[in-house]
Amino acid sequence: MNISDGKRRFPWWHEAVLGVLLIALLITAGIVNPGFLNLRGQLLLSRHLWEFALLALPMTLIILTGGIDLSVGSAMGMCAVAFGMCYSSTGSVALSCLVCLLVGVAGGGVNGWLISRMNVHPLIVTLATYAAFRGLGEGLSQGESYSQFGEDFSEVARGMWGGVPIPAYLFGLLALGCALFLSRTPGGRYVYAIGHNEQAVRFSGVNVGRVKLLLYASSGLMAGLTTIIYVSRFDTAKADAGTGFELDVITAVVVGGTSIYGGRGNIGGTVLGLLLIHETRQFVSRQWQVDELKSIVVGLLLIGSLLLYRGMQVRNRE
Amino acid sequence: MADPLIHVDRLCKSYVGVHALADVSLDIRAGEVHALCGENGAGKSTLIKILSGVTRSDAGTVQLEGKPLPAGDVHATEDRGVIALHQESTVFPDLDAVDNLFVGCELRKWRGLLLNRAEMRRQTLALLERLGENIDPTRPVGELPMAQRQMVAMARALARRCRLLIMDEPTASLSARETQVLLQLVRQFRSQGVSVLYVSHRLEEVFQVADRVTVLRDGHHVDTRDIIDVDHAELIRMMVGREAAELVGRHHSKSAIGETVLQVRGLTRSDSFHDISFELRAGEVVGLAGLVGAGRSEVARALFGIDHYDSGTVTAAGQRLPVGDVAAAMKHGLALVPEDRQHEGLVLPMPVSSNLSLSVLSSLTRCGLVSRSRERELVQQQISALSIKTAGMEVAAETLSGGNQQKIVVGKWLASRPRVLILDEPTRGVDVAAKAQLHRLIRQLASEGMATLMISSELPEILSVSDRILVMREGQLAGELEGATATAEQVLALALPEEREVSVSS
Amino acid sequence: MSIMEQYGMRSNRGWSLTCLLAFSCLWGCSGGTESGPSTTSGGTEEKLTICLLPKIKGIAYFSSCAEGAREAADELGNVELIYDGPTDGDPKKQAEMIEQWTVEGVDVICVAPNAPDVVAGAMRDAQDAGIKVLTWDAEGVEGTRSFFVNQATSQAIGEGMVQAMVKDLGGPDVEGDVVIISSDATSANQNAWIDVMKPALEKTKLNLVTIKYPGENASNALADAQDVIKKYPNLKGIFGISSVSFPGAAEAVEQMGKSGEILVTGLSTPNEMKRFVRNGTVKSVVLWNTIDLGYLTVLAAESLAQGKLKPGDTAIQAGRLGEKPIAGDNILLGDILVFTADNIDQYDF
Amino acid sequence: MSSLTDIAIRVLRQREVGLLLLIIVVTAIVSTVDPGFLAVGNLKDILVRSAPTAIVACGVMLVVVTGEIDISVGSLMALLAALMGLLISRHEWQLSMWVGIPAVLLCGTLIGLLTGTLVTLGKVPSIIVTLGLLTALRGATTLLMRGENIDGLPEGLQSLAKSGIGGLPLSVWTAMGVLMFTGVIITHTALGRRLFALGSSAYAAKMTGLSETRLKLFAFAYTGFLTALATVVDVPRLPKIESGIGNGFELLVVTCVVVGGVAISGGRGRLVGVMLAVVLLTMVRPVLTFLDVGEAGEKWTKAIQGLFILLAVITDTVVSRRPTGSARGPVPVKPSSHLESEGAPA
Repeated sequence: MNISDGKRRFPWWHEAVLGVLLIALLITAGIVNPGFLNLRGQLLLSRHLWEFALLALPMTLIILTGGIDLSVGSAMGMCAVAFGMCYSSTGSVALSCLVCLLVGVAGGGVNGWLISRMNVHPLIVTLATYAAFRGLGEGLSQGESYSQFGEDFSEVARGMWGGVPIPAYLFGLLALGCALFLSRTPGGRYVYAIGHNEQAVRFSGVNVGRVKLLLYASSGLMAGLTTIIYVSRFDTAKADAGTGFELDVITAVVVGGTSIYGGRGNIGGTVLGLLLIHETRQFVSRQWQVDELKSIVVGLLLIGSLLLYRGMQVRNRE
Repeated sequence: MADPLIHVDRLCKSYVGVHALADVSLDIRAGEVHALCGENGAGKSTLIKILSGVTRSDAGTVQLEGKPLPAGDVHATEDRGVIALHQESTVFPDLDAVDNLFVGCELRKWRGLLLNRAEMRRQTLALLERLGENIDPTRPVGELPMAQRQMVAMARALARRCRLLIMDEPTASLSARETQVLLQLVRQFRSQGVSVLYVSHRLEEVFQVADRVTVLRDGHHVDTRDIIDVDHAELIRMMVGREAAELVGRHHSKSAIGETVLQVRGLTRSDSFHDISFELRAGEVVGLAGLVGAGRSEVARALFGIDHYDSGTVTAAGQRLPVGDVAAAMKHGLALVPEDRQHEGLVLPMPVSSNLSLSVLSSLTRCGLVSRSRERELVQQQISALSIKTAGMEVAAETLSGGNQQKIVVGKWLASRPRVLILDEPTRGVDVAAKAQLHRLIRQLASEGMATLMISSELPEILSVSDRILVMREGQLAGELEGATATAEQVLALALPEEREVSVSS
Repeated sequence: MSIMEQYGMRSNRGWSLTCLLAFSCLWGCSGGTESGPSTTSGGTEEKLTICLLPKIKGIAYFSSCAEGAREAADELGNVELIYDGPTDGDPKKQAEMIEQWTVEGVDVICVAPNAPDVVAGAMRDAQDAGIKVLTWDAEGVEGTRSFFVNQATSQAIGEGMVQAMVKDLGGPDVEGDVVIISSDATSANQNAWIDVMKPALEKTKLNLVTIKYPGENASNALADAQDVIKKYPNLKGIFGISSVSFPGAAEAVEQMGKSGEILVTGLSTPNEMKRFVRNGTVKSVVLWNTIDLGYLTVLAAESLAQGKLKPGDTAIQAGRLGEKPIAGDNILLGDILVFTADNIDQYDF
Repeated sequence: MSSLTDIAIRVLRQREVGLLLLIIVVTAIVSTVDPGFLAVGNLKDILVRSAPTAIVACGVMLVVVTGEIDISVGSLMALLAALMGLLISRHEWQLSMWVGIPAVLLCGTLIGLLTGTLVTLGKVPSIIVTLGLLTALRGATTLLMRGENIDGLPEGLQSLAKSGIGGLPLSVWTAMGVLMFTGVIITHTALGRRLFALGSSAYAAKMTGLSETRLKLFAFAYTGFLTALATVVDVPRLPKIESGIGNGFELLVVTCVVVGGVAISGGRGRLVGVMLAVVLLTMVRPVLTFLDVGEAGEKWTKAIQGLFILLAVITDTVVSRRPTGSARGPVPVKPSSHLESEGAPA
């Protein structure tokens, strides 16, 4: 019996749309303001992007399973405090980084445990830890800020290798890893399948709870890693680190075409979504120098892109 | 002959270029039970949706007593007395019985501003009493057993002036006893002058209750006959379009029974089953019969590690299985084809290939990555072995018919090369031809040495496929019968609770 | 088949196109009304681009500073002024704005650092890129700027508030409880002031019973003030040290009918607090002339860019303000002002 | 014989009972530390602070009941407050209160309708629509206010909001009215029952001919209207209108709805539970003040709030799992019989 692969409609239209929008934006921006397309400037300013970008990777995986993690920003606050407190008592950056990562994993683990073992809805769990993590950071540090971690450490985020910011390499590596994980490993397949039908995956002998636990823990780990970059970039560790990050990260993932209901989306889309939002913000702030416009435009971009996807999806099925 | 109650004239409907209905005409008389038969995909559901106002037809009309029914308007249709009970029981699980009965047609007071709750409650109680059901009207319906949910849905139809009741697979999740109660109700409706359009895959029911039968095939109207003019084989031929004698009858190609591969001892879970012990030997098919709610699926799920159990042991291939560990069960050769195909068996939007390889994915890896070629090979093999009809391995599983979907679920488990195959309602919602194929497959696997535990609510299926039959009653094993000699009466006698009436006459 | 088709969304053909169009409009219609700050040399004379970065954009304090800055820019004529800052006061966004301006190549960046450490890196980078960097309103980390337009240090502010409170309550011998209502527990400025206020209060007979952190939330600030008034019967004064908690505390005192019994003080522009000063809830409002601060900052920035202002200068010619002294690298605006019922009506900002 | 324990378990499983117990315990502890907590004035203050949350929670609850969510109410409140200030403040356009306030209410309703339209007709998930609005409306507010705070609202409105009628401010009366109205909608109107029905099973609702679009539009529009109402009655109580109004309000409201026992997947929930959650969460700040936790303790406020929610969520899971007896692992999933909202089979 001969079995074809079957007719597959063009599967990359999400990415295509994002790509077209991004190029249109860059061209428009380039015409309006030729200085905008300066590569060196773009690379310098890309420093604003990497923290969101890193957090967007595990967030993509989590949203693909139909979950959500509202607590990543707060987890950063907690991690930053852990970093600062550890540094101020030991003076060792390496040890502080380790502690920071561990605290992140622990926080993510708590989320994962509540979600997978206690069966509480991720939105509720992470809404609770959203408040709890930030509060824990504030309480432990008493609102104190820690700084002066040394020039070397600030190179981690501010330094450049070959004109490219160091975190970009990290992101590139991890994004590739995530993309490979999603497309080629059993774990990645489970992530998609859980997003569509968790029950069926459970019946297939997959330990769904463990997959989820690992995902949320890795989100926590990434919050820890991001905190290290954040602390390095601003030379400040304080409980308010990462305030509001969760919404920006979710926005990027969703604009990148990942379905909030799970099952659909990929890392490529997330990367494009991140770039689109980043460039839009930059363009808006260059063009009008009005901070509040950025939030308006990004908000509209979010709703608009989803409307666009819906429209295209309907057309695609016709 | 009296004027028909419903006159369906040349209905057409197509989805994405595929004809779901083509020129279907049909009369339903007042006070008759009219059965609608056809394989999956024959257009039954579409016809029902159009009749009940859920969707509009592309062409054609539906007339109720000579006046056209408004198209695509459930409210208006229901107001005219055409009420549908849809395939998936359409109750609101979080609402209580009163709300379930009256949502969409609430009784009101104060010029329609407020609900007349007292009256609705009174009527609900009266209706449920009429149905002979003792249902707590304050409990969310989702907490009720399946059969009672169905009753609530029926009561909902009774609550309105019902002229035509459309029942789409109403017994799909009911036990034999409950089915009889339901059929009795259908007769009761008829005696009150209500017409019933009865859709079912279970032909026994059709012969029991229907006055006339209409057969659809591939969206076309094949024929409408009085039920006394057709017999089983002919009806099947009309549905399938070919001689189907081979589809019925018992398979008893006694295969060689080997050593014990699964041993269950004293399995107990306080809220669902108690002290279950049995063994399964290589090469035999054991049927697990019983009423819905007797705890059969729960036992299967516990065996396989989906749910936990309190005490007892499960031993497979000489190894005791840990509690609640699906992976371990799989490692020791167990496989479970679950009851609910759409929710537990398949990831519908994902490709056929991913579904077939889902349970064995980790064995298809090379350096941690899924090997595409090995996956392809496996999938190709399963598709041809089970003759799954699909446009390709990359099309979404949801595009396949019910029977082919079920084959995917079976194929997915056969891919794990199990020694013990547990099948929970393997042919529910599957059309006649596919059902027969599945039955043949089960026997064939047995002859190759597979030990099979098959849960089924369809007695003919149990009787025709099993070597041995275990019967469960209220969470306990009530007895064991020899497959070759058992009769439906014996099985029922074991399955029915002792203290209750066995007869179903009202 | 999916639910989408059942809903019969037919007229979608044009939809996606419309959406696309809408997007391109959004980005495309930049409109030539306001050109970017890029150093375009087309035109009669080179314009200086001066960026004024407040701690928070959108609060009255900085809006009045911006007013003075615009006045200076108009007066000078050769200055293109950009006034922008984070609307939520996030210091990280301040840093990012500095970085963005650095890439754009503006001439002068005047920073009011909300958290000096956070913006230090960006300010150094800007200086390395040849951009003149000033701080105003608050001091930055050492070596990140050439001049500081200094209106008052945290020291002066903290002590000023404590002194005002002591004076209003009737002199150094008055005993009683006071509370501080701050912003978030992590707010850098407020924490710096609190660090000054605590020892200053210890020297008085006033007893600091607690510090509340209602965040930038007016309802919480009002609620916290009401609660402390009920909780501490011996309460004599409340320091409201954020733009939200000062009016919140005053409102609470007024609503509970304690005007005159419990005094409120803090930092604010006079217009914001006139109502409370007139009815006696607030006797003193501590601040400086914010309009002049913005004005002086822009003048200093322009002088610096033109080379008129060099390290080592001891004074600067500051337009309508006359000559202002420079101490080291601090350009001094003058002392803090204390607005009272007697003088508050003379100010309108 | 087990009926009594059955009843006991059923009573204890009610979220309302747990919340009420928690409120009583917390009150008891605080009032032993400082009896002043029970003073009439303080209880009144708690009531007044609960009012806006209670009003908006009534709307958001209905949205959640239909299976959607609204996280834009805080930003919407800020925008409407700014609008109200611009319209009727004596320093701005100085319109009459009788024109300005209806305009604000209308505007709130319209934005709610817009949200609902995007969700129902645009088919954009509500969490995304309202996330977008959360950002966009906040930006629009700042733009609208042009960096200035607005005061000078009409004296009449201010005094109604501050001292009110019969000893209680306008907001409390409004909250009571809204509460009663919403209660009647939920239990005594077809509309209310249909909202629950829709959330309980979208498939069954479709098969019953309920209009998902209309029901959801109502829920969102009602939320928009109530947000406007809360703005009108509560904001004049504040010293001035600034762009930060309603900061974090959306999360507070959603938290109240969730802690109050409304199922996030829709279909289940009771108004009483939500209201108790509103009171409980409003109590946290005054409780900490009256416990006199001191300066260091104050900095733990957020953590305590978070742990509170976490505790509520965990207790709930533990308690609600008890009846399934010895199930130690994941709660056994009932073989669900109704299709999820998407993909009704053809």
